[in-house]
Amino acid sequence: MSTQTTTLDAPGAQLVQQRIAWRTPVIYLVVGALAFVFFGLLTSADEVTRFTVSTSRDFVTISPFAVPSKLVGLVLSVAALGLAGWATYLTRERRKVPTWVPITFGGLVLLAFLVWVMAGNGNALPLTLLLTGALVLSAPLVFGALAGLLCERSGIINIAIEGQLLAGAFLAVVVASITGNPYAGLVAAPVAGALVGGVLVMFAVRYWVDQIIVGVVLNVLVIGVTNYLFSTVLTQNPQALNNPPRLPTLPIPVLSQIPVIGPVLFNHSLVIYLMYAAVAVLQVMVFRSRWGLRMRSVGEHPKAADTVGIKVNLTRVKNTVLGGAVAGLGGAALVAAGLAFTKELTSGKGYIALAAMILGRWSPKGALAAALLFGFADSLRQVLGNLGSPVPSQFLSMLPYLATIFAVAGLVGRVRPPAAEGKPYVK
Amino acid sequence: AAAPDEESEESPEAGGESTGEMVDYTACMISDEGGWDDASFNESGFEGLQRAGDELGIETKDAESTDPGQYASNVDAMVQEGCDLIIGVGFALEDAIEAGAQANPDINFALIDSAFSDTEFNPVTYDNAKPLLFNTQEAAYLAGYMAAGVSETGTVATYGGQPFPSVTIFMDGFADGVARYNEDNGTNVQVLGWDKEAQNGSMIGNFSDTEAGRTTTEQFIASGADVILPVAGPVGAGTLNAASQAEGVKVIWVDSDGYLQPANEENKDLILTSVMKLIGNAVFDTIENAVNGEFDATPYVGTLENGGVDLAPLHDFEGQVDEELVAAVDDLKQQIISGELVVESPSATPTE
Amino acid sequence: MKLELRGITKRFGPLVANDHIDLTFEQGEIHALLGENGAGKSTLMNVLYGLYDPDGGEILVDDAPVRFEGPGDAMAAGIGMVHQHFMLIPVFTVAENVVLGHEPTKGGAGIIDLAEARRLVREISDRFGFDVDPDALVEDLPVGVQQRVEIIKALSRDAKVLILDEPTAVLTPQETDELIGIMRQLRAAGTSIVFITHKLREVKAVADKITVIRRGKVVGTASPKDSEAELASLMVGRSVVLGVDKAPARPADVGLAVRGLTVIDERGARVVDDISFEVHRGEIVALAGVQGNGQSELAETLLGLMPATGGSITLDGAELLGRSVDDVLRAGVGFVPEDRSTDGLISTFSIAENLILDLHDQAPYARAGSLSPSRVAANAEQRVGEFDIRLTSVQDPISTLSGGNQQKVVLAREMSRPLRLLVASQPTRGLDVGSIEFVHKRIVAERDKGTPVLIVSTELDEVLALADRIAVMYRGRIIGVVPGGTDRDVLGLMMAGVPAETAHKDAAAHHTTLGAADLEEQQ
Amino acid sequence: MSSTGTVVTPPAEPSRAPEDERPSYLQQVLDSSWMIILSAIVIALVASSVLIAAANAEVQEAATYLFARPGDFFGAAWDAIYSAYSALFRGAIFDYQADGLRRIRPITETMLASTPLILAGLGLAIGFRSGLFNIGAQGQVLMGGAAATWIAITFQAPVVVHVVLACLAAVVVGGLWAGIAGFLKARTGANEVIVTIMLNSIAVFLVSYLLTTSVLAGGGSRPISPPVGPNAQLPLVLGPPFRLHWGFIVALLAAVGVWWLLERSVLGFRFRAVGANQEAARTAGIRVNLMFVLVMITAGALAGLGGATQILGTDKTLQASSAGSIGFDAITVALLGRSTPLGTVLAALLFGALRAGSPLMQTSANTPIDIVLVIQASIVLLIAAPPLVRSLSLVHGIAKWTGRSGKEARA
Ligand SMILES: Nc1ncnc2c1ncn2[C@@H]1O[C@H](COP(=O)(O)OP(=O)(O)OP(=O)(O)O)[C@@H](O)[C@H]1O
Ligand SMILES: Nc1ncnc2c1ncn2[C@@H]1O[C@H](COP(=O)(O)OP(=O)(O)OP(=O)(O)O)[C@@H](O)[C@H]1O
Ligand SMILES: [Mg+2]
Ligand SMILES: [Mg+2]
Repeated sequence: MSTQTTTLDAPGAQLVQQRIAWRTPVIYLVVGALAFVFFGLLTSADEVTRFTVSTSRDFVTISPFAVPSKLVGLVLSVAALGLAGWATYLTRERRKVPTWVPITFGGLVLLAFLVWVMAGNGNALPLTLLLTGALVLSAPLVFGALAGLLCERSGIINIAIEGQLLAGAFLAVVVASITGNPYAGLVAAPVAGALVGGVLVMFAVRYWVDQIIVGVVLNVLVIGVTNYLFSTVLTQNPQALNNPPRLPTLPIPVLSQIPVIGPVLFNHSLVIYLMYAAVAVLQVMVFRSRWGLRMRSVGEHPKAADTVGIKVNLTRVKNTVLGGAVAGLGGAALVAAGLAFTKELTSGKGYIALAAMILGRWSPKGALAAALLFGFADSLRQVLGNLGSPVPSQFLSMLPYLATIFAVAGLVGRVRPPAAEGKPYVK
Repeated sequence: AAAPDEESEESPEAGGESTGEMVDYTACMISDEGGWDDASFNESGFEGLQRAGDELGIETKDAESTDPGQYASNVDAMVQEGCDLIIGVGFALEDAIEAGAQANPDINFALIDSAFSDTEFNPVTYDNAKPLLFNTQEAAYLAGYMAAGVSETGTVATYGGQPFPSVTIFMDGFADGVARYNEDNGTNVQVLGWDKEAQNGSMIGNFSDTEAGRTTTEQFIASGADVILPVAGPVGAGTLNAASQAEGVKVIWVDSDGYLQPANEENKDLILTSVMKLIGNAVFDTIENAVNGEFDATPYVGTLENGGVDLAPLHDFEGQVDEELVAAVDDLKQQIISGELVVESPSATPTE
Repeated sequence: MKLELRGITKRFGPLVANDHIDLTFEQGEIHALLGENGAGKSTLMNVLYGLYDPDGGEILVDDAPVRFEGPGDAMAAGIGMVHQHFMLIPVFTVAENVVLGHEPTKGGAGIIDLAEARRLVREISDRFGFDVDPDALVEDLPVGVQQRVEIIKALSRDAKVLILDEPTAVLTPQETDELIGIMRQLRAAGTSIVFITHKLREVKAVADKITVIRRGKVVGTASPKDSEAELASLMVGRSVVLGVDKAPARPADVGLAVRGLTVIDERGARVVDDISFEVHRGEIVALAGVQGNGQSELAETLLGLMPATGGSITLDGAELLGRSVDDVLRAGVGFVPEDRSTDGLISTFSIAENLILDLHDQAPYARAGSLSPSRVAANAEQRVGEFDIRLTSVQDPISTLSGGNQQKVVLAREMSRPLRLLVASQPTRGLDVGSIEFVHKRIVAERDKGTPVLIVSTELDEVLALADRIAVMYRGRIIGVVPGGTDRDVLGLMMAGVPAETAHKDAAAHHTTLGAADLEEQQ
Repeated sequence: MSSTGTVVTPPAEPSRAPEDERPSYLQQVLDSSWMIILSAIVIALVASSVLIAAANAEVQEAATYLFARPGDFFGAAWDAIYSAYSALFRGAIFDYQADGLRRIRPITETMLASTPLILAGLGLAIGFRSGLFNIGAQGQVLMGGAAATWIAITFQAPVVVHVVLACLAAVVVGGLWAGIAGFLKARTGANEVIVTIMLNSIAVFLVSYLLTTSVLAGGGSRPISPPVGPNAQLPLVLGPPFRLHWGFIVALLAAVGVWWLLERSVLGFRFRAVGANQEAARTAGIRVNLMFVLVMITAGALAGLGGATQILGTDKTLQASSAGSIGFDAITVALLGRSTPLGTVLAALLFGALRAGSPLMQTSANTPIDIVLVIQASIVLLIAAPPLVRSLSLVHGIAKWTGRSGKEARA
């Protein structure tokens, strides 16, 4: 610390070398070795793995191809092991391991896994669709996690994400059906989410009700209300009330024509682009803007914020309502393909979003990464279930949840929530 | 153990044409966790109950269950409310209905999709409890044959909500139907999403996540499937949605005729046919018999023969499907009805 | 700006913390508030700053009544406050903390202009000779530096009235000296300052006017020229002996022996670097040093909270290193942590529970895994009487106690059982003179019972009052061991890293304000 | 989110005491907590009656000619509301329409429904008091229920022994399942909220899978276990027609045990210390990481036992969905009970009553089950918000009015 007293000169001499953090390289090495044995050595030599990379709708079509499973498995896992070795070397030399290393390593191991699991399968693995599926499935989770972090960063625990997603999806469907305009639904969804957020924060701030109670109860309330409206109103006239048009796909010129990346990232409806924008904007605003600074101060130490004239409760109200609105958008994303409303169609996604928020350490880009991890595992489980795998479907269904536990225990570790979350501010 | 004969003599007369006039009879129904709007067997059963209420002039009561803990209390509430006939929907209600039947010998019971058995899984019967069963696999077999014949890509697909017997019975019949087509025509049409041998395949994991149904279907389509059978209640809407975005992909609906459902109006032209399981009719018939004092506890088994299960009309695909194929399907139907061909599924309830 | 309080009353349940207080703060004047722990000083200031709503009375700014709905209003009226408990956000940087609430922005989107914020921090630091890194995270800073951040924060808003609630409790003599300089500078510029402290020496050095509060009431005013003893007795309501009457130590055999101790923290810094010293039975050794020179780590390692990388710590010949905290406590070590609120107390627990925090599994409080609430309460009543802890009920949460009384709870707990070693960090931080007198007597009594005592303190008054020997720590090493009663300025220089002999020479040349005052008093 | 564990008890009222210092007698009565709860329930029922009326077919019909014959509308509304709430009362407390012993059966049904909620709620309460936010009761209940079922259907043992063994298995498996989250938190710092949410889903899939194998399905082909034999069932407390079984007594004993653990035991002192301030707990010689594991194991054991009572006492068979919403309701139950054992028991009884009353509300009053959910939610929200209830209640209005007039009189 260069901030001792004025009489001290800057220290530094006694700063010995950083203790080496062996955990990460060890994980790389173990995973790499396992990949080498299972995805390489133990694969039978005369099997092939088939891939399709593009769909007929793509600009550049690449025809399906097959690769020898064992050889490719070996090559990929050896490459991964190499990277792991290099990362170990860098760690020992106390040099920083560049960010692309874990990403590439993960990619290699994953590919090796796919080659292994599809070895000998008569069907080809639709690679592009696997990734598109991951993105689309994670979109509601991303919005949900962003909503959660907006609330929690200001000190309000938002367990009601599930209810906000559901309310958003409901209103989006109804409004889009009545107006016949999918964009009207996209505008309406945040209103529903914000309303739920408003109730949450009213009870939390005005009546000091435990925020978790309010959240859990609001979920029940929204389920009850939407179920009721669905049964009594929507089913009476599904044509007019529960028949939303599809949000049109808007391919981004040029970008959408890049092979693989184009269809995966740049050939979506507006709601996915809104997701990109929301993550990018919030990442900047939460950490760099006046609004973000004040929001975080209120979530960390409300009394300190109060002593510099920040209106603690007002800040919480505003952010929770905004968060609710963002979650509402997530509901819209869930039905963006023009899906009709069905009872409890969020099926627990709000809770997964909550986990993604924590896994992402209450930061927008972290939330994106965590949601993508879950979405990818979910997409992969679908693909494997569809194409036939020896693993019982129940175990495939566990995949996303196991992957999340692995991520939080193995890669992320201790996370620190906003210090004042869940505590009502009473002077 | 059939219903005692004396009962019919004692019961009051309730004529066939009873529209409007009130009859002193209460028929009651309890859903499983799906609830009445499950776009599946609860909904079909409930329609039967409502029809009975309208047409027979009887009183009806219903209770939805949200979890297994409520089955017994719902049966009890029905008994308290003076129901004459209590119908449970789904195998999950077996124990609750069974206990109710034992405790209330003067009330009639019925159970959809399951027979009664004891702890050792030996079938048991009760004089006042009637199982309503369906050989769904028979109709699904025809659908599989039809799907294989219609497929241009040589790949068809199916997925379920959860691996329940009432779900996989569709998938078993479907897979066998496709295999039969391959056998008859020397083709190699593939079924994605279900392996009958291993009893394992593609499952959404619930009956509510339409979006997952949509993405699953997209993946099937990407893998070349062009006829898809979703067996997951409302999740099927996701399949219709995905099919509407692809060229030449057809959907086979389940439970009721999907072409006629208002919710499917937009995409009904994609519905090739439906594997119908006419629970509503079975429920209505059971209630009607009971009202007329003709309740009997012998299991009702819906088959192609008695129309309890069936393949829906082709509607818009009429004339588009190869006539030979239609003829072959009709022929198979006759074979099944005659007993010449037996379609098996481990999920079918054995009835002697 | 002139600020006037009229009839301010504030109650907490049955307790009247401020009882019809009338006070006037004139422009350009340093007004000291004195009062024992729990007298109601902080409460009064919180009312003035808009944090508490008074139950009665009014505030006048330049003779016009005002009503503060919250601190925002108070700030707008030109009042700034440095709180007794820091109002800093630990995960923010210094610059972020300083500009919070009045952030400079650039562009339309409200993005904070960090360059401007840093410039602001630097400008104020330079003006007052602070050395604070605007980009350091506050939680990584030693408490002394955090205090400066608080002051910078208050100054950055150009307050016309500045309230300083015990700002010097965590400062070194040099730092205190600087602060006094700053206060004078501000006074010259027309700022009024309300200065709360327990250190009479400081009051005498800087205050223009002194008001004494006792049990929520103003009991009188005093002049800076009055002697410390006069001030003290006015404050406490009885005469106080300043400075401890202690017999010379009669050291027996070695109790605590630390040999070659080295500690490396998580960041890889060698925070304790090959340290060796001994504390004899019946002797008080003080570890003096500027905060952040490894004393806290040394104390934590003694208790088993931090692992050591090398060396040994023996107590009466038995090794302590490698044993669990529980074991060390059971071996008879009494431990007063330097930060009572995070390490010493559980704020939501009752006072009675806090009084047995590290004894909860021992007889007579626990038998066969079961606690006896009546014995816990009886113990509490006894300690409360013994240590004169001011409270309403021992079953109240400890968070309702004033800062000083909380500290007494920790001391009462640690000193109330048979000890074989007492390690106390900043034992009298925040205590009033009366309480300090009492605590010091207790510590000396502990020594006289034959217990080795290790005092870790940045407070030279305390070191001088208690220590039989003084070890000065600098950057993880002991730079020298000098006898108790060594000149204040010499110690100050040693704490800045100057070896003992050089320090003796230098000290004669430049005296600090307080050091000079000391010498004056001695003459 | 560990910081959320310490349940914030809202302070009595903001300290903006009005000028008149002594609250009127009416206000004092109103401030007593049972009055608050009573008012909360009344207000929630009044609020929900709007929905009940709106959901009723006759009311909807009468509404179409509301202006022509408003009497019809209000009559129908009154009938709908009256029949719904009388059904709730008859289903949950006392059935005045039944004969003989059956009249008091509803209250025993309420106790029955509250049994797993008490046990799971107690487990969660321990977690909350120890600073751990365990969302995993759902999975722990299911795993406990599955373990009990496995013992019950796989082994033979004499009366008493069999059911005790089955319950023990539930305690162990529930404890271990929750212990995973505690262990991962202690070892790697993994946030328990994430891990327990994930473990909930994993438990459902694991049990679904086991229900397709002979482990839990016996020899059946359906994903449902065979009924547990008489030896393994929890015995009835009162005998037929009452379904109330010994699980309820066990739950009450567990509540006493948890009270002792939290308030009177050394271990509980450590749990609470860790929950309130980890640093201070560590300095006081408490092994914080060990406490995390122990807290989770205790919580899981209680939730697992709750699952066992549900299967061995109430349901008799196991399905993947047997946990219903017990685990999630238990979160509300524990928090509503302020994480104290007595509060948890009372809150669980409230939930049990709403649950026990819902079948009759559906069958007798035609109230849709979804409305029952809404009623539940509003009652809970209002009970949790005393200030809101105070400001809404009629008595408050009167108190304010009399207070004011009294002051005027004094002036
Ligand atoms: N929030 C509170 N609730 C209840 N009592 C309180 C609260 N805050 C302070 N008190 C009580 O009010 C009295 C005055 O406390 P205050 O903090 O003003 O004392 P102080 O003069 O600043 O003491 P110290 O020198 O120890 O800081 C004490 O008895 C304290 O216990
Ligand atoms: N990141 C760092 N780089 C260089 N030196 C460091 C760093 N962190 C700590 N040090 C040094 O390690 C020693 C101990 O630091 P630390 O701030 O932990 O002290 P401390 O005694 O615990 O202070 P406090 O009383 O604030 O807790 C100091 O000498 C400090 O200069
Ligand atoms: Mg104070
Ligand atoms: Mg430190």
